[in-house]
Amino acid sequence: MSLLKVSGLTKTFGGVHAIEDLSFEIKKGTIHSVIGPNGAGKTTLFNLLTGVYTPTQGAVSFNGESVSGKSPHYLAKRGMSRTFQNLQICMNMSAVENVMVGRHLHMSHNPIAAMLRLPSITKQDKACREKAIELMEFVGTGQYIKTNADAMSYGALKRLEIARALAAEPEILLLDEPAAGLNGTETAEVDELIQKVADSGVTVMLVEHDMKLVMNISDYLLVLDYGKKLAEGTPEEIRNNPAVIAAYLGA
Amino acid sequence: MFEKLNSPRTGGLLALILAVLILPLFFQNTFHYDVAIHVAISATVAISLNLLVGYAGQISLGHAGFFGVGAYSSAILTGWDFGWSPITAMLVASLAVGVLALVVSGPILRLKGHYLAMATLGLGIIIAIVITTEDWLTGGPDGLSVEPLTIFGLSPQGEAQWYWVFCVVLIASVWLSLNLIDSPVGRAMRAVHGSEVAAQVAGVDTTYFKTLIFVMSAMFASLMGSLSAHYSGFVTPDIAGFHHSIELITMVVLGGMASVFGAITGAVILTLLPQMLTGLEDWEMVIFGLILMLTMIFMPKGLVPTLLTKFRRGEA
Amino acid sequence: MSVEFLQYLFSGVTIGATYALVGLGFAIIYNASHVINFAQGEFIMIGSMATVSFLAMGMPMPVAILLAVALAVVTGMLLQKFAVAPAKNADVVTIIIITIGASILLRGLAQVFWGKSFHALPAFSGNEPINIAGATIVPQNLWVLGVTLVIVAAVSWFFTKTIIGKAILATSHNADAAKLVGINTNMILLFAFGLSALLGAVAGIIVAPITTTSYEVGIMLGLKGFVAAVLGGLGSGVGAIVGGLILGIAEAMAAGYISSDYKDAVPFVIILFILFFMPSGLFGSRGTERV
Amino acid sequence: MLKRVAIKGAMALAVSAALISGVQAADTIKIGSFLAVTGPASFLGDPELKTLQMYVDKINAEGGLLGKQVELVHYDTAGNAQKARTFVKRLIESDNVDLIVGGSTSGATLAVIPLVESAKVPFISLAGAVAIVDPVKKWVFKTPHTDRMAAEKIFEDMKSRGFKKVALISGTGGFGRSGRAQATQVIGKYGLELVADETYGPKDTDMTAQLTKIKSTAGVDAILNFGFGQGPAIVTKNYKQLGIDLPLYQSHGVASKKFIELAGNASEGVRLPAAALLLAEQLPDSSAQKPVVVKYKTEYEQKYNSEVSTFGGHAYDGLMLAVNAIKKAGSTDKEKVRAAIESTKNYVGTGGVVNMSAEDHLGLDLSAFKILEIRNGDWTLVK
Repeated sequence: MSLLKVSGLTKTFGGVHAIEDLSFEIKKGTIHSVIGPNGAGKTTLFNLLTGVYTPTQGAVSFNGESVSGKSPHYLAKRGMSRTFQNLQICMNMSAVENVMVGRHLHMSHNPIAAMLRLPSITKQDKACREKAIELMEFVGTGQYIKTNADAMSYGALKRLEIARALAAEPEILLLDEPAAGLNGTETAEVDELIQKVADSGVTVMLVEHDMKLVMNISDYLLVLDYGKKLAEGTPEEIRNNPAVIAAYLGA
Repeated sequence: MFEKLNSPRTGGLLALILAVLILPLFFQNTFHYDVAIHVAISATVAISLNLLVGYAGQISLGHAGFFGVGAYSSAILTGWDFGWSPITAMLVASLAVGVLALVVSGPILRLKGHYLAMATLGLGIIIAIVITTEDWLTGGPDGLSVEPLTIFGLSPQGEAQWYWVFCVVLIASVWLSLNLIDSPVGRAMRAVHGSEVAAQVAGVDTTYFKTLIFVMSAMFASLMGSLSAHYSGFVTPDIAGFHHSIELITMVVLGGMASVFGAITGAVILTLLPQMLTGLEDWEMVIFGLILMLTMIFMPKGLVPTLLTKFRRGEA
Repeated sequence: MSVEFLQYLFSGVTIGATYALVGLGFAIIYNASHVINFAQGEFIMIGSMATVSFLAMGMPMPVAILLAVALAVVTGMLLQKFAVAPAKNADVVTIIIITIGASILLRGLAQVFWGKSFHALPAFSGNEPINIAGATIVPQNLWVLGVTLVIVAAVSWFFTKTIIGKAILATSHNADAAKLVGINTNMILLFAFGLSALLGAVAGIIVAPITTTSYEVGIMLGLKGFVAAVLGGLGSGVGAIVGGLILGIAEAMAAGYISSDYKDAVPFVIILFILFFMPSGLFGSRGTERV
Repeated sequence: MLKRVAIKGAMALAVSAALISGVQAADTIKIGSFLAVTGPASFLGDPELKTLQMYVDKINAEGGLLGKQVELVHYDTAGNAQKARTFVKRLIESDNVDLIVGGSTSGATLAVIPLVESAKVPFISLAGAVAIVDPVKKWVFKTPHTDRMAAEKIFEDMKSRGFKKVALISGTGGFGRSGRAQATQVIGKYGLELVADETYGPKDTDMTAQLTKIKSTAGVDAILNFGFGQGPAIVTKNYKQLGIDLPLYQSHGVASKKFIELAGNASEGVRLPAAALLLAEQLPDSSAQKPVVVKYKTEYEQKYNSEVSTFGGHAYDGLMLAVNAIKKAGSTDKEKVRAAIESTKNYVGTGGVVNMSAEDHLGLDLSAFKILEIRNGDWTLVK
């Protein structure tokens, strides 16, 4: 069954169509990649799916619930998590605290209890910290646990974002160019990491330029061009799709 | 053990308590107590303002307005027209300020950066103008005298007793703030500052948390306004004015944003400095402005965070 | 149109023109560096107080005015070079506090060297009231309007037609890109502060014969100028000018038709109201945040 | 780590506390003062401080008081009443002053009254509001004429000119607010009617709107402006600009040459109540005040090379009342000095002839005020 269903999705900025009449589905437990040339609307699509932007037209349903126009934190509550192409790390916090923010939905938000530091809070907080550390080790940033976020390298921050997104225990994880700006070794590590995440049962949606990485790990691909769907299918099908070849070679 | 002493919650709090206990040994007269009390009042307000500005990243240039509403509400409600008990008046005032903050927070907290600065500044100035103008209620520019404070039949007499009252309040607020910052609520708040969109996709209802901290910090300012009104026995519109707002935010920024002890340091400096500069007569403003500028130019993160980083680097 | 209305309008437009010039100063600096300069009001003070003091030294009026404007421009550039530039990566609030410190410093210096009393500049061309359809103005009102018009025209010509003006605009859009195409962005910032100081000083000088001046005159005018700039949408020159005029007229109308008690609150009520419904002011850009 | 910082902070605090406690001076008579030397009311505080400094120096040069030197301890309140409270505490507790002469604005004075009352320190205020001495407070005195007296004097003059309807415009600062309240209270006594009531902010730069409203109010016979600072000068200019031909009265808040300078020829014909000091040489030789005011005026203007104002005069009177009282008491015993001030009789000062009593801590009557008119850029006595 499909976890995420998009139909007729359209977003315009001042008359320009960034996404135009886009429909597709994502099945549970798959790795689904979105590819396309620069400006094809991939990040815009992510922003629409996660509620950062409001669609001009069309519908998004998640687990059978219509969620178009809902706020990001509502979608997060429903089990949607993401990373960003341009890092969105809280530089005013330590690395582990960034990941702990990711567990926000699983924590108590009573300010009075927090101010009084009631035992229930400290207990929960301790568990949260342990979980965050575990996740940092999982994504391979174990050595940065006490480091401030602003003292970490770009590659480490990319992985820290994934840890933060995983901390929410999402049903679907949207990764926006997780390998951008990384060198070969780092890319391979991220490749492995995504595979690990998918194996743990999380549906992954991926925007990526690195074709090798994409073809390697994706179950399905969606090809965008100028905000429209150009092609859709398994890596094998896409590789042989004449329209895709034309667009990529022609460009 | 040493690890714990190094943390702000244990070590910092202990040091603060120690300082509060030792300081009176140096006090020679009630004026010294008075200065210390002013430091404590400002520090407490600055800490709550720092939660909003330093931790949650929302500028407020109108916080003295809330302080003023608290002070004036207490003055008016405990006055002969109403004759309420100070504690009731204080709580009601703080609730009213909370409601006011809640009402305006909707539209105000959608704003960012300089627009937010402008809106809060405007709000503070409007409050000050209302207080100055409605003299049938507030005594106008000449101010209003305030009944003494009585809580459960007890009433602090003289500066020395008030000193302990305000120090207890200060220490309590330091403890509560440190707890809050290091909690899921506090992290959500700081995430709003670090990256609003990241916080949102992590499931943080940023509007709720911004509103929460804005309302809390306004209510806190109001409570301190009430207390300080009872202490000084007199309120004038100056306490709600633009200059007081600027003074409060300066304490936060000078001492160090996102640092509880920074707010205290800022309050100490901004309260003592004018007292120390009095001998300079006409040059007072020049020196004050210069100190403010130089500190911020060379330590843009504020005194405490900058010095801490220096020390840590030295240790490492 | 009743005589009263016309009178309120004249009064509002005159004071509004001052707010507009100060607001334009805010907008220019904001455009070039995304800094709100809380010391903007002090340029007004320096312009008018320096003119007063140069006149007292026996200089003729035009010389005194020129020197006063030059002094303000130099002050503005020094402020940029030694206070704002070193802190360019600091937090918004930190820079606000730096400029507040600068304004206290400048006010303090003015107080030490020029004293604390109020002064009036002589009117540029007499005080004989002029009657227009029953309402009266003094010739200085016309000076204020005329000079404001000329300056606004000159500034808009400057930004659209001259290389430096275009460079400032380019820097404001994207400082890194501007650097890449060879624009000396440091010079541009310096220039923006100088220009904005010039506007403030001129505003201060042309209204001083009407409003009197003292070392403290910058505080309120500076604040109102800030309101004007935000009302127009920060960074929009046209916005700042329209904003200033709206504020001035609204103040005068409020004093005339509603209550003079709350006249000073009017600009702030307007700005809150506008921001509640248009979070980026009247002419501000409403782009979607990029993530 | 943080602890170390905090301890350093505490030490710094302690050191500064020691610093501000001040060095306990040798055997001097200490006169404390807190004035608005900067800020919007600096035109009050500035001449007041200059006067105090000049005459304290003079007293010391002439051998001091009771054989001791006089020390003036002064703090600038910048017109902020909250600051005034802290400084008065400092004067009383830390500097141990024998008596206080100060408080430029009514707000600052009213705010510190509870402090001086409970500390039992004689305090001579230099501020205008009638509320300072009405009701009488045991330790508080004042030298300037009250705003109520100013209003009464003005209305007396209006009545004598046969006016009926008065338009009031006032500043929203402490002085204007208080003046407006007093004017509204006493106007009935003179059979006059208030037909317009406008206000302007202390930093306003244009009052044409308010004056236009007054201009279009029917039947106004005269306009009264209660305010100080640059406000009244702008009111006067705007009044001229609008071509209003009604008589304009200002309060005693403009009683300095600065007003004429700021308002220029618009001030011609403006009337105001003021102390004899402004007339000085113009006073008839029969006036008891003439030698006092001429002497003060000459000395002040020689030393500071700027025009004398009644505000400096209030400080002169305050200091002299204090000095006389200490002489009379023969000590600085606070109760004795207080009693001596209260028993002041026939002190001829710049503000008038002062006769204090237990019921009257001001000691001036309406005769202390003269109605002046500005003619040819100078004060002239209205006959």
